[in-house]
Amino acid sequence: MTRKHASRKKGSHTGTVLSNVQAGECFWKLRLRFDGEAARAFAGFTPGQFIQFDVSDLAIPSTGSIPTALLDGARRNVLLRRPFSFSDVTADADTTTADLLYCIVGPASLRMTTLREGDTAHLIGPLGNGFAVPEGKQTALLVVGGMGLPPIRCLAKSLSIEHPDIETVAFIGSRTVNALPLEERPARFDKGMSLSVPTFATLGVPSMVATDDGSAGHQGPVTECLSQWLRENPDRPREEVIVYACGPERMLAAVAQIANAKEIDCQVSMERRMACGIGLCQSCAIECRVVGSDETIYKLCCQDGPVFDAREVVFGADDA
Amino acid sequence: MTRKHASRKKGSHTGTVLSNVQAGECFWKLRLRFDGEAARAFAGFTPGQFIQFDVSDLAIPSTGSIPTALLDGARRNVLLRRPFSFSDVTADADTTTADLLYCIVGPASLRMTTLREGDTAHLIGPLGNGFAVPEGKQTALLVVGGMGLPPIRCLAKSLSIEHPDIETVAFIGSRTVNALPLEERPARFDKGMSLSVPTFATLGVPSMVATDDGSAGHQGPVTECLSQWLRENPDRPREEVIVYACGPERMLAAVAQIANAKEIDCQVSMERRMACGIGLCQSCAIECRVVGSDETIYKLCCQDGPVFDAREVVFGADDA
Amino acid sequence: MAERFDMSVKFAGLKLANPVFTASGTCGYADELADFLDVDALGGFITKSITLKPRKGNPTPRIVETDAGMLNAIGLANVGLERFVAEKLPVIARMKSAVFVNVAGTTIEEYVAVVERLAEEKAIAGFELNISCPNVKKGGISFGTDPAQVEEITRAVKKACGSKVLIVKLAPAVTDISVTARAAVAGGADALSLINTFTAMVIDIETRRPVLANRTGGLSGPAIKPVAVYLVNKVYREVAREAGIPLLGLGGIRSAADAVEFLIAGATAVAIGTASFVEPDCATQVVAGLREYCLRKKIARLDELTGSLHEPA
Amino acid sequence: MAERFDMSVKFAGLKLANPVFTASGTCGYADELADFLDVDALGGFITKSITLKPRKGNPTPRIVETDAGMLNAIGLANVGLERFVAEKLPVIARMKSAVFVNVAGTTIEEYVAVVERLAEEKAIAGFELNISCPNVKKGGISFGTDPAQVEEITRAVKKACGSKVLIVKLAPAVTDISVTARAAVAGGADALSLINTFTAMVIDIETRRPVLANRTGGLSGPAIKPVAVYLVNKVYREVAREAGIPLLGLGGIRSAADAVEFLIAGATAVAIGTASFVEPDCATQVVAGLREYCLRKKIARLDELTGSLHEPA
Ligand SMILES: Cc1cc2nc3c(=O)[nH]c(=O)nc-3n(C[C@H](O)[C@H](O)[C@H](O)COP(=O)(O)OP(=O)(O)OC[C@H]3O[C@@H](n4cnc5c(N)ncnc54)[C@H](O)[C@@H]3O)c2cc1C
Ligand SMILES: Cc1cc2nc3c(=O)[nH]c(=O)nc-3n(C[C@H](O)[C@H](O)[C@H](O)COP(=O)(O)OP(=O)(O)OC[C@H]3O[C@@H](n4cnc5c(N)ncnc54)[C@H](O)[C@@H]3O)c2cc1C
Ligand SMILES: Cc1cc2nc3c(=O)[nH]c(=O)nc-3n(C[C@H](O)[C@H](O)[C@H](O)COP(=O)(O)O)c2cc1C
Ligand SMILES: Cc1cc2nc3c(=O)[nH]c(=O)nc-3n(C[C@H](O)[C@H](O)[C@H](O)COP(=O)(O)O)c2cc1C
Ligand code: FES
Ligand code: FES
Repeated sequence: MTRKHASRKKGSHTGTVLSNVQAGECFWKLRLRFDGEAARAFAGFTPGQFIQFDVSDLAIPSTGSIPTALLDGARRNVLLRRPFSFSDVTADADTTTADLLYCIVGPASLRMTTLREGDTAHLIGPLGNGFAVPEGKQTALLVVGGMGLPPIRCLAKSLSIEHPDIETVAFIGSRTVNALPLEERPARFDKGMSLSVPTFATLGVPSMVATDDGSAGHQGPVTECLSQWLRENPDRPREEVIVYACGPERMLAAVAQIANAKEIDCQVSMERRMACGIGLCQSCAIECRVVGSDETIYKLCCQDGPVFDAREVVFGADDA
Repeated sequence: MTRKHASRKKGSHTGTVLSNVQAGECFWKLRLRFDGEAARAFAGFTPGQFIQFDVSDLAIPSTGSIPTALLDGARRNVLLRRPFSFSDVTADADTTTADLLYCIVGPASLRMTTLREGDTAHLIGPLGNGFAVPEGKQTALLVVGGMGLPPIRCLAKSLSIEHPDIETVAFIGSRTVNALPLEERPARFDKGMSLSVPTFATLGVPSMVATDDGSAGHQGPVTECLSQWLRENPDRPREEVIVYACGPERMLAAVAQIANAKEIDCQVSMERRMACGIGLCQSCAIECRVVGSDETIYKLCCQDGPVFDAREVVFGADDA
Repeated sequence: MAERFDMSVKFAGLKLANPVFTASGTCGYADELADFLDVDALGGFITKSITLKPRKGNPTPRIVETDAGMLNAIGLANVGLERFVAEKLPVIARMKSAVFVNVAGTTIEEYVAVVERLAEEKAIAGFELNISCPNVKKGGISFGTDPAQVEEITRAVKKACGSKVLIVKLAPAVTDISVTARAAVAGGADALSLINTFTAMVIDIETRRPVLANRTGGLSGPAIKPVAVYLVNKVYREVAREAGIPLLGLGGIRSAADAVEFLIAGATAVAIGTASFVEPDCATQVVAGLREYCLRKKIARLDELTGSLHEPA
Repeated sequence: MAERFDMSVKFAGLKLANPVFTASGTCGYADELADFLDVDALGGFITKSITLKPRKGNPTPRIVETDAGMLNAIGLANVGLERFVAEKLPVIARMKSAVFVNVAGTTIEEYVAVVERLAEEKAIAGFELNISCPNVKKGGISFGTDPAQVEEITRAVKKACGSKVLIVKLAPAVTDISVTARAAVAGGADALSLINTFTAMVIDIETRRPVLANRTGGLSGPAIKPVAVYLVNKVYREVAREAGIPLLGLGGIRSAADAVEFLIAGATAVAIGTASFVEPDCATQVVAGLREYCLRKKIARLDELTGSLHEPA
């Protein structure tokens, strides 16, 4: 049923840093250019796929620019690559440009801030299975939790280009408004569905914001907005609707519950700590239901995912 | 007898990178500026003293700029600080400027090449005991082996300023001419003692070069030049002459033998792998003779040295 | 580097194209690395641990990074013997490198059952006995630390494995690894591999919980390399050289230089584990680097290196 | 951070200003760190190992760096008991932190002789028994791995040390560290410190020689931290908690976060070793960081942390 159109061949590639700037209170934006074979590899990047970034050779920024909370952990040596999504991929004739939005949470992301224009980025990708658009969908509901935004932004763009017929709306949730990786922050956030969030509005996608602390939009979990929208739009045939979600596992679980209860298709992008990202180490297990059985099995987030059908995932197994 | 005029108080300091350039085939030159307390601390820097440089937070340069021989070791994480001398220290009213000449031999020195103007350098110093100028000396013979040049260059400058009365000449040895950290390479090297090497000539110090492969100056060990000079200058009262040497331990041993045989004072700057540089770890042991005994004891290169009286050192104990 | 150089080594009677393996649990079952390297260019390939019944493995988080290392507590997740034979063996049969099936279990009978089933399979060159996995609750680690049990299980498995090569993988965290090495040799091991991981723990100081769902995990990666080199040299000098048993050295190898250290210490072959996660083609890079080292140092045959450690000056 | 917070801890009957020590062999005899930190601001200070007779130690190279760690083979270089008493004790007498003399030797009699001589010295709070140094040829490591010997030497020294606190330092490279821990407790240890270094080796592939003149050395630094945390937790759960014996945790600590991990795992106090080489004021930085952690997490007293590890979610 689902048509997962991922690039199949994984590869080790280099990109050139075009820019790397702090783009908001909580996040940075890294823009990469790929040439030659890498450009071709990433031209086929599907929203929801990811890359494994090797940042072990980067410098630690000077103490003054390290958030206090990270000071103690900042000096840890980085050994493993780190998984990241792209929030935007643009393929031209010979080059492909990709944007990576990242939050500073530990030694790897901290080191990434030292990348400068012209530097070389070492990454493996495209990896995993991205979001798929099953036949017959008329409405796509995008649900974002905090740093879950990048792949959803990437999907929104792809939908707007490849499926202009599908009505797409976004629900954007976060602890507080500044924890959202929005490059352009609107002067004010509407309470309801509107074109006030430029990240999505420029793609023609209306959105609704929810924050735990009420600092923007609806105060409360983003799932309340999703439920409300479904209540207010009872006429859409359920089989023509699909929910796409990325964010903290707790949010994904709530989204899945809502979708499952209404028998709406739902794809969630999962996260796990990954050692390899390419199916070698089994570190990224996701507990999944087996159809017609009480048993569960572990699938691999990096290989079977990171995008899963919400019905199969047993949420809450990973508390990281 | 010897007047060791080292700054006694060790400290943790930061410097600002003024420049960092490849200055010759085999070496780089890092210029640092110290302000405030650090400026005062390093204003009292004695030639032969050293610093412990923390480069653990620096990036690994891109693969293309790593010498093939170092590729395998280059990714090793750097934990410990590294000892370096200064080749020049200039103290102004409020700031002190210091030059550090370094060879790329492993992960730490490789990382140092990524320092750029404006970066902060973290170092501990001044450490150890530098060269001392005993009363009554009229002639100073400086002997350099390869990367032993920096402290000897620093000493030559200090002698030229503080002891203009002392006749100073330099003997510069090396495997091959390009292994010498000479910033300005003369068009041609004279065979004998001359002012052809700008590094010393600008200080008014004549010099003589010897290379193992004959690529410059005398072909053969630099100690042959030293011996020859002593033969050709038999009239100097031995107690008015002093030899200062820095270079590979084998060379120092040969220099010491020559000086001891002629009962000429000789100070050698020793090297050991150092974990701390400040007398905590005992890693930097130098086997020393005990006056009036067949016994030997271990002194600490970082604390009792790195400059030792050549008579006390038992050479050849460390083959690193 | 167009110079020709014979990279082959003899390992427990097998002629291997080169002395570089991928390590169990870090390269999948068969051709998972194929996008990144030519699996046939490896000297040896060791499957992830296979158990008699399928194992789901531990809950997540299963890994956490540490300084120059990582902990894993995968818990021997694997498809089990039956599916391994049905799905993976056909792929393995097409591989040119010597394939060793790593076998794990909680009782001797389980080990023997797996080995018996596979002993006649042409596709595989031999077995590696995992008696040292720190991440399973029953059995596992205990086999690997008690010399009597090491000998017993080795003997039982050796009987079952027919003409196939039997490698016994040693646990590093024992008082004297030569004792377990001797026990494995007494039990009939054709080769020894060392080292497996060290049990270790990372605590999240915000939640005061272990980061890994399994509490503890096995430490691997560059952090453990100097200990692994020491242990390989110790077993080589005290057991393997005399017994004529080859060693497969591993633990933190990520470059040809690292591999050479293990060979000099006494290994006949080496395996790449954690490093494949960072550079998936690490193993073939190591093969290339070994060739260059031998040419540069004018070493005629790789086995000259094995155990060639000189004493300090 | 002007908030007041009582950092004191009770350690084997002593009241320490805070739970942060400097580790033996990494902070000299007494005030070597004085240029960089206020030695009196440390909770405890452990001297480098003192032996009955002076020891020159091993030839150089005595150290080599590894990934996130270093090997040392100092060989217990020290001035010997006599000069220690004459030259170092007077300095120690002026220090305010609890000073422990680390004692090493090759026979039980040597240990006892050193302890007897110092047992009445007011300047010192107690002793740390180094029965686990991997870098001396005779004695040393063997004491630390054989439980019977651990008990015997502990008992003999305990008898000699009068009212002073006796810490026994455990070797990590044993099959079951709880066995040696129990032996030390049975012998009368007032506290246990762990871990000492792991024996390891680095080979220079150009010369094919070990880099260290002593062939092997002890691995310390961040590389070993996760193993040390695990071992502290193991000894805490299996031995120390029940016996009411405090643990001094060390191995790779370089930040307050690292120190907190050890406390949660079961340590009552922690020691900074290798990290002092990189940041000479690391120990006082850790004291400050611990205070901030406790304030931020609203922890009333440091001993609440000890052994407070929750099980995984
Ligand atoms: C498929 C995928 C796509 C991702 N895309 C993005 C992205 O576009 N932008 C972005 O900022 N981040 C993204 N992440 C998360 C990113 O990988 C981590 O933030 C990064 O690895 C942190 O590395 P660090 O060294 O900075 O911090 P670490 O010290 O490694 O981690 C800091 C904290 O984050 C948690 N953590 C780390 N990695 C993971 C993980 N994989 N899953 C769950 N928790 C984790 C840990 O609990 C840890 O305490 C993605 C993760 C996955 C699996
Ligand atoms: C007092 C003192 C002053 C120094 N001044 C200078 C200087 O002005 N310029 C300069 O280029 N270098 C100087 N050095 C040497 C410098 O410390 C080393 O080159 C540096 O530590 C190498 O670090 P690395 O990580 O790049 O290489 P590593 O991998 O640490 O070392 C590369 C090789 O060099 C050898 N080596 C490393 N450190 C030492 C040491 N301390 N003694 C002997 N052999 C060693 C080892 O055998 C190793 O194989 C000095 C050393 C000392 C002790
Ligand atoms: C994620 C992971 C999974 C592993 N799984 C196994 C396994 O199933 N069986 C086994 O014998 N060893 C297993 N190992 C241990 C490795 O084979 C190897 O002994 C160890 O990691 C040390 O080598 P390294 O430092 O090169 O990784 C595993 C290691 C890792 C990191
Ligand atoms: C250079 C050096 C010298 C040491 N000397 C001693 C010693 O004399 N006695 C002792 O008991 N431990 C000695 N140790 C071990 C340390 O006290 C400590 O147990 C070990 O280094 C682990 O802690 P760390 O990782 O914080 O360094 C030494 C360690 C180093 C690095
Ligand atoms: S991250 Fe290694 S298998 Fe998924
Ligand atoms: S380098 Fe540590 S004592 Fe000299």
